[in-house]
Amino acid sequence: MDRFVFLLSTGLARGAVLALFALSLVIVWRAARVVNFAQAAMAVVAVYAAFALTAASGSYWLGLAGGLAIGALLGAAVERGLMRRLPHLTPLPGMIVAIGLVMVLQSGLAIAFGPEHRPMRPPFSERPFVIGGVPVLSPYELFVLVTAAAVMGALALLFTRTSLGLRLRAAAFAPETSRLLGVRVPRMVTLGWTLSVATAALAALLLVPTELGLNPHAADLLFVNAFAVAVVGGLDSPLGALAAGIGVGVLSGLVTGYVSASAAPLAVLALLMVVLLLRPGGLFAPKEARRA
Amino acid sequence: MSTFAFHELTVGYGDGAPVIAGLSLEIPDGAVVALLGANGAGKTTLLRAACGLVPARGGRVLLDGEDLSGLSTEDRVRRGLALVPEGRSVVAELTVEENLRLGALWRHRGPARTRAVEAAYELFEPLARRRGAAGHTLSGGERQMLALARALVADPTVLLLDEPSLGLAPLVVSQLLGVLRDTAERTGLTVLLAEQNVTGALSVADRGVVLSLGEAVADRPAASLAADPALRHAYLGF
Amino acid sequence: MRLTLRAALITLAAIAATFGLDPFRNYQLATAAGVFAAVAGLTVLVGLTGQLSLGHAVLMAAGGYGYAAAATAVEETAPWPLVLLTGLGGAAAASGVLGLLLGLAAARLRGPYLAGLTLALVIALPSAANVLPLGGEQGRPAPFFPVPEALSALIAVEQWHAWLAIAVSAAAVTPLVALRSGRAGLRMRAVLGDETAARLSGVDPALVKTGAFLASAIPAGLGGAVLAIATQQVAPGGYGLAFSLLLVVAAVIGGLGSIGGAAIGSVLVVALPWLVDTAAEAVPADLGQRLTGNLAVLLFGAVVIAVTLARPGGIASLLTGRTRTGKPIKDRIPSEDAALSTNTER
Amino acid sequence: MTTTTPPRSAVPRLEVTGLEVAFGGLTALDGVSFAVGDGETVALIGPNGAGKTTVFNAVCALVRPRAGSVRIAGRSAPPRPTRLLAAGVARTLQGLGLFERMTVLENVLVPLSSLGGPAARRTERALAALAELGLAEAADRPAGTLPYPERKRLALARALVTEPSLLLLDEPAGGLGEADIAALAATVRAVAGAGCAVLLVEHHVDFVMDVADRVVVLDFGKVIASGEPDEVRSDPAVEEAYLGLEAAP
Repeated sequence: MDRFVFLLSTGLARGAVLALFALSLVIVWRAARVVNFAQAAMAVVAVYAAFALTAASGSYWLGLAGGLAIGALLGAAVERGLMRRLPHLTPLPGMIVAIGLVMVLQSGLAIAFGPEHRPMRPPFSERPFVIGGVPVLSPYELFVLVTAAAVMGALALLFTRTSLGLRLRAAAFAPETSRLLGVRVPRMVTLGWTLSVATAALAALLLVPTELGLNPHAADLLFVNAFAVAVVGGLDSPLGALAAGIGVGVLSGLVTGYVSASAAPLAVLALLMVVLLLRPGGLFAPKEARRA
Repeated sequence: MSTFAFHELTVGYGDGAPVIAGLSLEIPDGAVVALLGANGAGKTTLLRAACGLVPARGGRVLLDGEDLSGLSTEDRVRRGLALVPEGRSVVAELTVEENLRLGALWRHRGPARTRAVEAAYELFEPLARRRGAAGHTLSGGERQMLALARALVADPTVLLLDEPSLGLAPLVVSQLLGVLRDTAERTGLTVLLAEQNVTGALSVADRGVVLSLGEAVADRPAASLAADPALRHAYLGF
Repeated sequence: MRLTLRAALITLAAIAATFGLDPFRNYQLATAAGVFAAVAGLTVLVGLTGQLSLGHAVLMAAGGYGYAAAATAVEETAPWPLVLLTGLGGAAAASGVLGLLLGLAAARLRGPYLAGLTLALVIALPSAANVLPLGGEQGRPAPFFPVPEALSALIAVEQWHAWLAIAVSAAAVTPLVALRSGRAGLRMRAVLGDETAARLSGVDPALVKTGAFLASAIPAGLGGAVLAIATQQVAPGGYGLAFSLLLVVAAVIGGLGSIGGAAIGSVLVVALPWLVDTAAEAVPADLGQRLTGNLAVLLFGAVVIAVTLARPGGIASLLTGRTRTGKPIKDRIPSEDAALSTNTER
Repeated sequence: MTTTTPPRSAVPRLEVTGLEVAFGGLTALDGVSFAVGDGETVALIGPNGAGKTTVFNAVCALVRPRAGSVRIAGRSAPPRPTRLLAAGVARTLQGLGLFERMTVLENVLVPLSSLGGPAARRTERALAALAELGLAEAADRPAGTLPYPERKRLALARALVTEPSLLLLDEPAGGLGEADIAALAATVRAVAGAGCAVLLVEHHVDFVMDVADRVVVLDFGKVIASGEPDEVRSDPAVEEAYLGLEAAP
């Protein structure tokens, strides 16, 4: 039972990071109808920037802020420089360019910084609190949970309560109609990429200190799991990303704890298969018969 | 003086024959002009080209003497052009209120935006009762009403309407056209109304232009056009 | 049959070429032949049906495991040609079953979902190797084929394996070429062009997509068998994400849908990393170490981006001077049908 | 103008009875019934949005009707569009739906691809269908590069190549010039003359009056008039449907 509580609570923290990264995939999918396979590579570039900044300044927080800024800039640059220039009739060119980008960024990082894992120190202790003799969350995991919740809350407010959010949603749902209402849709697409990659960078920044260390491939598994989460939740559904993220985080935590670490990816694959075969649009896919 | 004009406008898709062939048309300030013609005559293409949704091969679109040709759709809208496209243009995922606010965003800020949205509810009473309803739950008539209200909320100088009566019940159509006529009279809005509902369009318009194979084949006062059996033949073929 | 004749000629030419290569080059040639079979399958799938698979490395691995299991089972009792054929049958069966499963999923899933599923498959391979009886990280051994006595005075073992590789790849790719230029290819391209029109023409998109995946998986599996022949083993480490992406790169660089392009792409993804790494040995050790294995990937990534931006037809279209995938002319007049098509597509 | 009554068999080639289709609460078709006999040409006309294309989609199993039946030669219409060809039904699409990147010949080969026999025989048939519509010269060009009138003819050739016994044409004359329309009318008459039942949706009224034996008028998803062209053109309900109503005072 103690072990269950421990696994559940760490699974929760892991799920929060997953949900955050999955949300970043949902944001860019809604904004640009692209599955950004380069999301992990781009996020890791931002983490390297944060790492360098922290090393130079001695401040974790300065590094965090710098990493987010680099992630945002990279998102905008990739949209303006590459994605905008592709034909949009099929999703294939976007996916292929994203794959090319993964290769360029990851090998570029490996050339620049070497392939070794660089340990990244978390700003808070990773020793779990013990409540009533049961180890639960560590301070760092608590920080991760709070940060992820705060950012997701802020994004929810941005999208539903502000006029910028209204523009972003309208541009995503109905680009042509939005242009007819004076919305600068290309700008909204760029902004979607910016927000998305910054969010992904944050998720990677929160994850890396709990892993082996910083490496060009540090976020690969996060991406794959988050992609599975986004697909299970429905690529169009932010709420689905949140729910599925927590669910998959807890599931893979429990499978790792009770079965083995190597069984976790298989569990995720099995879940993905089952959901896709039963509901090809994801669990939270909006109803199809909307267009009357 | 002329607020809105097409000058030698040519539009086509791909490498096919032009859909609009060197069309010139001047629409006086505050006029309501009905754009008539059978399916495929080029009505929709003309309106979409006016807004920059379809690139023109040649010619100009003029608003207040300014050539709009080089401008993006959103910039043309910000110069005062509004298009209510054919059917179903309501953003289905947004609520009625959000659709209206979206229309007002670039034009009004702060309290003025709220006032503009409220004014739209006054004009289209049925919408006020469905503020929080998602676009996809609206009936056809409510959608068309919302699309029109959303265009008017930005106080355009020229309003382009593409077949607002399409698929709507006769009673709804006549109400909608009534509101349109009253609004145009009250605000001095310039309107270009593409319709295949000839009688309805001519009953609100000052002038009618008949388009055939991308060219204007008749351009006369509405009353004289409505009475002309030649139009009836050109339009119906019998 | 002109196709069979042409295939035989190309195969003979490739076998003749092995006499001009040293043992290491022949080993590389065998690898390239295996990769070619997989890339040929992938390029037909992506180019003709528009379905992107990031998991062809796993299909190769499935073929490799199937080959190893079947060939090992009869290794002691049967003469070598029979061992080889049994192994190839095992490869085709294993990759075919997996491909059929993926194909059934592909018939239901839109592009990004399918790509994600195949991606998850690649990531799950090492775990599967541990959980299933596949020998874990060490993988499984595959039978070794020594040079037959009649030839042993003439050629080295690497050259002999290159021959086998070339023959197996030829046997895997030739039916694919026939398929591509025959009715099946016509139906695939019709589904890619317009699903509604295809259905009205009696072509079932779900059937075509499933079949295309199957037809693409078997050559990939045979390619995996070729790699197992050349290395005498199959292990999950060789079929990771990086390798799977290289297969996509080879298909894209060669021009999606083009078999000749797949050959060019396969040779490039085998030869270029080696060339780059050889060149990297010339620079100072520290930098050279970082460049090894990375510079080539960087170049491939850059080329894929450049090719997709500039010329969707890939390198093969440069050689033949035509674009296979030119931009379609969009001149549908907005109409009642356009609005309805969202309803009818499902 | 065709005035002779075509031969009628006892069972109509196409029989639509009480067809109802709804899209998310919106009723698109409401109790539509009509029939087309062998060798007969029936035109489905009506204002935009009246539901004409929806009738086609229901016949082709592209939309599922809420009620009513579609019978082809006395049997229920195939439940899946892929089985239409086997039932002798061919259809053109309003957006043409050409396979743009395939050659003209390949476009016409697609519907033949389900048939057995040697490939040369299929190519022969395809080339004959192209020659019939004056497209033989363009056989090796990608369909996407043809000018619009030839693209329309290609769509027609693709439908005719299987020698259907029921042909559905969605706006065959739309976007064509007078000479092309005259040629189209001749083709339609020839096809019907060979015994094929033809149902067409069309806005071009002159063309409709020229080729149709009977006209069915739809408005708001209902049949408001049907009969021979001369009867329909003098029907006041039709005039009202087309010309519309005045604005509310």
